[in-house]
Amino acid sequence: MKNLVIRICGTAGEGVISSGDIFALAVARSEYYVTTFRSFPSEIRGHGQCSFQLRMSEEKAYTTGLMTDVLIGLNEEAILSNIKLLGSGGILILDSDEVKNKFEEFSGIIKYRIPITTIATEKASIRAKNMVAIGIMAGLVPQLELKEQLKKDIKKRYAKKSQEIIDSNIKAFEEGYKYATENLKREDNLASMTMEKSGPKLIMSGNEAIALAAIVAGCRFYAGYPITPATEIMEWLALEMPKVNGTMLQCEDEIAAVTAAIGASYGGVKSMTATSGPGFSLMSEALGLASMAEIPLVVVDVQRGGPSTGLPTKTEQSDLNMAVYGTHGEAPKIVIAPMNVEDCFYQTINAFNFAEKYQLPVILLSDAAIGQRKECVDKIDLSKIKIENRLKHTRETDTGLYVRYKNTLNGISPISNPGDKGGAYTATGLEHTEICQPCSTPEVHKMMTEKRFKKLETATQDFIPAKTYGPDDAKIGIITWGGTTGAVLEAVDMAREQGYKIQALYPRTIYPVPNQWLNSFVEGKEMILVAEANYTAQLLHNLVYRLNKINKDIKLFEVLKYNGEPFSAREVFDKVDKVIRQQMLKYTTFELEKDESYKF
Amino acid sequence: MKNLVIRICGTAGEGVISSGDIFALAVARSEYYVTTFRSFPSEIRGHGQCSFQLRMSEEKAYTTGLMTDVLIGLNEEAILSNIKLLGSGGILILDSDEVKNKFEEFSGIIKYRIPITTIATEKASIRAKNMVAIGIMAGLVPQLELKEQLKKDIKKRYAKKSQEIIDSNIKAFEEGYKYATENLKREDNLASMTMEKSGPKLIMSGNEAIALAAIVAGCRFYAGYPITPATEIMEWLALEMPKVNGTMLQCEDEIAAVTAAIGASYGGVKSMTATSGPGFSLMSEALGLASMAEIPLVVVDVQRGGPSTGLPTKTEQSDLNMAVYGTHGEAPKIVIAPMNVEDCFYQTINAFNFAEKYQLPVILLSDAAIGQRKECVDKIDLSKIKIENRLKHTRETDTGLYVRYKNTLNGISPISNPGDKGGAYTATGLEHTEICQPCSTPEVHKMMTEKRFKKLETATQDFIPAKTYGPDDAKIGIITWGGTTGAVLEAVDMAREQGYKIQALYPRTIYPVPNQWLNSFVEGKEMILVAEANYTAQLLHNLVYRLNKINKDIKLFEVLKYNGEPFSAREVFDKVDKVIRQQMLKYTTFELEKDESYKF
Amino acid sequence: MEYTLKDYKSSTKPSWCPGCGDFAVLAALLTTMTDLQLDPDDTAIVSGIGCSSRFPFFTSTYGFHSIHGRALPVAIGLSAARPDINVITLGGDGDGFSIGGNHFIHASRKNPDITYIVMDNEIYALTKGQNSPTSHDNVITKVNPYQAVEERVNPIMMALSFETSFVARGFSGDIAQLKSIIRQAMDHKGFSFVHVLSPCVQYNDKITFDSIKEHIKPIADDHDVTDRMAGMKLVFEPGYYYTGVIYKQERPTLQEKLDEVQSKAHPGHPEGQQVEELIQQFM
Amino acid sequence: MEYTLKDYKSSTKPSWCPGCGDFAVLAALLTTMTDLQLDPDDTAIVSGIGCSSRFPFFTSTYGFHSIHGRALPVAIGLSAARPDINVITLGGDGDGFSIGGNHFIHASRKNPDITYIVMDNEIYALTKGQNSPTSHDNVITKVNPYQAVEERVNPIMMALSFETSFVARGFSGDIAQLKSIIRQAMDHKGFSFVHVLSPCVQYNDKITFDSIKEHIKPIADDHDVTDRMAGMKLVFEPGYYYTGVIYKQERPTLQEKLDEVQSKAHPGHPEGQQVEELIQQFM
Ligand SMILES: Cc1ncc(C[n+]2csc(CCOP(=O)(O)OP(=O)(O)O)c2C)c(N)n1
Ligand SMILES: Cc1ncc(C[n+]2csc(CCOP(=O)(O)OP(=O)(O)O)c2C)c(N)n1
Ligand code: SF4
Ligand code: SF4
Ligand SMILES: [Mg+2]
Ligand SMILES: [Mg+2]
Repeated sequence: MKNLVIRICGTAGEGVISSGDIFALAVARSEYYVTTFRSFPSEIRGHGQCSFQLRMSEEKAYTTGLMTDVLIGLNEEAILSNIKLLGSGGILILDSDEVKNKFEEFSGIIKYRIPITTIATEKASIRAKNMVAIGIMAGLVPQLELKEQLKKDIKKRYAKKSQEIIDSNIKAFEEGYKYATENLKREDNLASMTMEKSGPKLIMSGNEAIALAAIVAGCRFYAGYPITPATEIMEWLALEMPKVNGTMLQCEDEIAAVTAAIGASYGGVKSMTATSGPGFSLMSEALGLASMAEIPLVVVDVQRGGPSTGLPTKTEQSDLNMAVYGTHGEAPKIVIAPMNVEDCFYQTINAFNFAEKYQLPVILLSDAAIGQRKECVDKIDLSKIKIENRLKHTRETDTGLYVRYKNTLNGISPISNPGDKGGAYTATGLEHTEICQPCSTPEVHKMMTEKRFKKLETATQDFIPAKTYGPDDAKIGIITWGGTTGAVLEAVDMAREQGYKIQALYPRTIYPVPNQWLNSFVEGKEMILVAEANYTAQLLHNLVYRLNKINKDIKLFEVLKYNGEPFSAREVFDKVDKVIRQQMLKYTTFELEKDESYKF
Repeated sequence: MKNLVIRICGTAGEGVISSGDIFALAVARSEYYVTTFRSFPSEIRGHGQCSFQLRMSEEKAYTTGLMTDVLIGLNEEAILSNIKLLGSGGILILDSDEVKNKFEEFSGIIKYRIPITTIATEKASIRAKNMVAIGIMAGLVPQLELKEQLKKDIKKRYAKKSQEIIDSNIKAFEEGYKYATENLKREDNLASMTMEKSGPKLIMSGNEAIALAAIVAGCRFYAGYPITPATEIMEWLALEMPKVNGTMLQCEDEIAAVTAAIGASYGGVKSMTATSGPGFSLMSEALGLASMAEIPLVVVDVQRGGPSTGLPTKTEQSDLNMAVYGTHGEAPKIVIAPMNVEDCFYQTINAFNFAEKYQLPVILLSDAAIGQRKECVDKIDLSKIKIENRLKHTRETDTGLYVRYKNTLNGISPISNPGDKGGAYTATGLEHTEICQPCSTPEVHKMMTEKRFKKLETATQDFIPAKTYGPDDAKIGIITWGGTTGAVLEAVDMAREQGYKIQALYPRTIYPVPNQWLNSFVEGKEMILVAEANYTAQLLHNLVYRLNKINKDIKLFEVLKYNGEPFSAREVFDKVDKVIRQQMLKYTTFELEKDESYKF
Repeated sequence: MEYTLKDYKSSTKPSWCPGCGDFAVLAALLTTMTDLQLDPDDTAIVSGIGCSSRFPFFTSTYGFHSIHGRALPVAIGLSAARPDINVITLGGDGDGFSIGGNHFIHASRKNPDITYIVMDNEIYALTKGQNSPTSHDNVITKVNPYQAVEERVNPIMMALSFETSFVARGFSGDIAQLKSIIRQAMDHKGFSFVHVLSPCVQYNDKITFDSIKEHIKPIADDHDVTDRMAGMKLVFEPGYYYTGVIYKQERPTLQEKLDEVQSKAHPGHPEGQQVEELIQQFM
Repeated sequence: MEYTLKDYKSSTKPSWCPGCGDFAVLAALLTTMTDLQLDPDDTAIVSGIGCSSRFPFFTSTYGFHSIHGRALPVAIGLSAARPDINVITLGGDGDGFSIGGNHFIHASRKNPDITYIVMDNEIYALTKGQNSPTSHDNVITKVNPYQAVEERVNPIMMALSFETSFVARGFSGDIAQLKSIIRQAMDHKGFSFVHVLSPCVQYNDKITFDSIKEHIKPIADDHDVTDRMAGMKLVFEPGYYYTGVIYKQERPTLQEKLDEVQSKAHPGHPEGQQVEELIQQFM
């Protein structure tokens, strides 16, 4: 797959993130695939260093890539902390006005020293350094024809600013472009690189994908409270929900937000709220209410580093346990984790479908990295999207009564909405009989507990089966979820290049996980690794019993990262490689490096 | 063990519970062991039926017994729903004024028809029927010499009422006593029953035991919000805490309660809050703060039937997952579950010791049944109770600085309290460096996550090892926790009588469970059952991986009850028996009933 | 077809203690609904947790017995999503002024078109008698066995300071007035708050029908209900509880504002936009 | 030894944006602490989450940067358990009036001897600019792109209705007055609330130093600070923000009440009872 990875870095005030954003948009609109990653400090307003990486490619890529082909650095500190990401033959572009260091110790890379600050100040304004930078980026690969689209996107971005600012930015961009095309003595790989366009596509962030999908799924009520890194969902819906006659309500806190969503859903309107860790914890009691009163509800948790206030701008997959178990008593829920931006869209649709069909809360576990990064999404065909709605209420044929919590075979009871004639009932978080009377007898509590869990059992038949990636006859398996999936899939590819046969399993519904997904995957495997971005191996601990049960001899390993950064494919591969080697050492006495026998 | 089980039942307004309470107190004060169980409807004010069972015995008993020896019923409905608990030779005492049914179909029991209502109305007042009843109870066993103590306790109970009411109650009691001793033609087992006194002891409920232990452990700050069935902890402390110059603060909700407790503990004062499910869910976010900022804290959850508002007056062990996992991010905590009233006392002491020593939240999982029932507790020797305090802050020898979150070998850092000179620091729920600066770098987050979990590792060495009950060479093991423990231990005894060799393991610290406890228990076992009062087998799911890891061939079974009632020993035994028989069927072809081979 | 009182009653007999003040509120609300001829199927009663919050089980309308303190946000969500439904919210003093206090502030800001009735018995009754934010100093319970340590809140004064758009007080000892107040509250367009003094005969003997009678005063006819300051003056007067409508303000409701937002969001599309159009921006 | 300003400053440079209003509050508080010669080790500053709540990191006293909206209960717990510590609480308008609003009501009822400073920039700044309960209608943010749908809260009026025992308003454009107000607040025995108009230069251009200046009016000298109704009148006056001390009431603090409770609990034992004695009741 042809692809080009570019990283731009500098201090937070230098517009690094917005230049990356604009560039990514233009790449997508020029019909290449693009995926991005941004990293910035969690300070109030950045004094710190940020970076933005984007990968453009002919085919859809899972991650922003292992190494970067081009690194544009606006100051020395930024370059120093990123330069090791440049592969051999990579291109370093630096602002020669700001950076005196020649980076002699880094060989095998091409360095272009460009007076970015001078160009910006002389031709436009000191604030337009980032525009010069993207001009240079576009000018490195004029054959990819990004220039005109970039100009359009710059204009769009600053549409609300004065004409002067727009002109100045365009000028800076043009000058950067000109400088790159005219002044650089090109001896690098990019000079002649070509890339096929792959047709029109969408570009959006994970948070936007969730918000858009909610509307597509029929959600017409959203209540929320701002919190990093989930706020964009609320912001997007504030603008767009009213366009489709839906409601977005800002609440005083997350408890009000989730209970308002429950109230709206009780009213028959598909409802959602989104938050991150601290807000999710606050919703704990209300989630139990939705589960007990059987009210459909979608709750998005865009995970960030925890616990407590933790690391608001960093990513982590550490809320899985909370999502599954974070309510007192036994309150069935479904937990779904999208693997990337496009998946955010489709899994949100699933979340609503499950919530409506099974009348329970569905938790969508996204994360800061997916939520914030922009990625391409293939054109969405609305006609192909299946939307489920809650079971309409009916009366008993014999008695003519409506039995709201009827204990049916599959656990799903007919549900009425206020306004439905003859459907009046009182929803309650108390244990209740089938006809909604508070009741605490042993028989009723037992029956209703079983009924509520029966729905989960029924639901598993509806889940999109976990997918596999890699050869079926692999002896090494790797299971992963959510935001780590992309890195794992690329690591499987890397492993193949190294001669390892590895197969990955990546469920999107992560609770409950039906047995059959595990059965067929575990069969034939000798060891299974579970990769996730947390400390306590949460998914592994949720599956471990069953993995063992299927194959008592299976060897299980954790592949964990818990420093607030997402996994890269290289890191997954390195950990996998290490585990395999260690395992092999048990069976071999000779030097592994020199022996190929460990490659299945 | 000599013992006598009495059950009294009637409607909620008839004073059934208070008569049982008074009787139990008098039994304990007469130096017999006693344990009790009360069951009442969760209606606002009872129209429903209640019952109160008490068991007096020579030695400490684990439960209120399998069957009842005496059943006193004030109305027919109550008798009908309890009569099956009378063993053969059991005594039924009924109010002949109210109950016309002769219960002919129940044979093998002795029936005394006594005009309780008439006695009460004629000699005292209609409201004193319950006093007549306890008079009769005492009069059945005059040789046990309960009479004088009962009179004292009745006087005490009504001390705040008018002299008239006190006199009337005493009169009713005396009349009941007289009736039983003078008018009954006794041909029953009790007539000649004797019981050894076992010396002075205490009697209290689980909630009282926790409250008392908190004060013994050094707790001098409590903040709370009323909730059934935990309110008595707050009520007891409201009265008693100020006596030892401590503070009990009523808050506006559970979030305020737990954060106030965190504030007080930050201030260096040992602090606690207590609640039940819904309130516990609300505390979720704050628990993460205590874990992240490393503030010692004890949170009591007196579990009730869930989820949501659930079954406020019923019992369940369904908050274990919530206690362990119910916070976003990865927030180390310790979870302890007392097995009975006496254990409530000692485990609360442990909870404070762990919280202080390891600077983290400790969750004490009691339940409605333990919390509400009164039981004997052996005299408490304060001099034998070890109290731990938090590690004092110190300065670094080299730099003279105080490093609040120093990453020490065991994870425990020195902690200062406001007022400590040179100890000033800023506690925070943000990820932070060792010297409390907000920090979100990968290195720091990784290091501090590991540091916080290191404390858990260290703590496990401090735990009182899980105890076993039953023969070491048993092939069948049963693991249990909290309120189910008593029933399991009695079931082990029953099993022995039936010829089964079963060994029970009952940890009190239920998270984390150190490996060594499991290792030695699993060794030599062929099957392990895990008994708990919930639907999803929460403890089993937390241990299952390790049980399997220790012995891949081990057979694991759930023994569950989830109808809001506590397990009886009989139920545990029956389930165990069934599992064993089913298992055996796999290996035998002949009729099990007739074969003894399944008895290990 | 005309609805009669019994169309609003559920078959469940109220589980309240005989003599509980809440019966009067139930009676008044049932009559008001009958008077207004509300379709029971178009009406939803939302409550929190407490004796008073058991209310929805005793009517035949839609009901939501939610969780402690959260009746208001549940009701607001319902009402914002379903402006066609008549939403009534109710609960107790603990539910509304202790755990739920903040929602009262923010409901007032939002001004949803719902009526909120608080049955104030100055006690936590369902949990068997602990002092509440409205308990007087002389209410000594097991959680404050020595004395009270906190001041009472003044719900009416708070409501006035939150600019709640309709503020009234009733007494369950005076059903006729209560009906009239509830009627006016339900007629009001916006968030109407009715504070009902409603004794608990079981757990608070300090506030009884008799003791309340001594302290209430109906608001004089010449009181200007549109003057918030005049309302404040009434509550500042010591020793009395004024009953009747204290304050009333006409201002856009939450639903109206949300309608405005919708029409601003799709000026060219009276019916709203198609989902397809929203996708355009990502191209 | 005498403490100087620098004894209260931490070595951490404030991470606020240049020009942020909160610098003035920091300066005023540091000076006040110096003037009062508080021992930094006997002083604790408790905050919630927000730009303003970062405050404790910038002082050298004990500090507790807690969770969003919960500064008050944390501070009350601390202060009740450790009445010997000077407890100061602070945070933003979102922290204090949105998620934390209920604690403000109940802190006022409890009247703990702590000072509570809210830096009101009429915006959620840390989360990059969403409207807050105090935002004016003209604050259009990404969460209300079309218009505001809610009324603003009036923190001073709320405090007066909660009977907060000290109520004042300051402005970070007037450090001298702010110092004097904070000094009076800290001298006050009881719960003192200081509402500071403190612009955010990054996310709210509707409330700036200049725009605020136009609307503030220092309270006249003859204002009777003990007259709550007079305070109400000030806030009812439209168009202006009065600055200075609005209301002040002497009443027993929470700590005093808790002391009373303790002495009632062990009348015969001036030192309190022994734990052994408590056990007696179970025999
Ligand atoms: C989160 C939570 N905390 C506590 C409770 C326990 N609880 C139930 S009702 C109630 C107070 C009821 O008082 P009020 O609202 O005045 O109603 P009343 O019973 O007096 O009508 C409490 C504290 C609960 N159900 N949920
Ligand atoms: C439970 C929870 N919800 C949401 C957030 C996100 N959050 C952090 S600060 C903040 C608002 C800050 O506004 P304000 O209190 O006015 O402080 P400012 O930044 O304006 O000084 C929010 C919503 C959080 N940290 N915790
Ligand atoms: S306990 Fe009090 S509030 Fe509850 S039903 Fe009885 S009288 Fe009414
Ligand atoms: S964003 Fe606003 S409130 Fe925050 S530091 Fe900057 S100016 Fe101050
Ligand atoms: Mg009440
Ligand atoms: Mg603010």
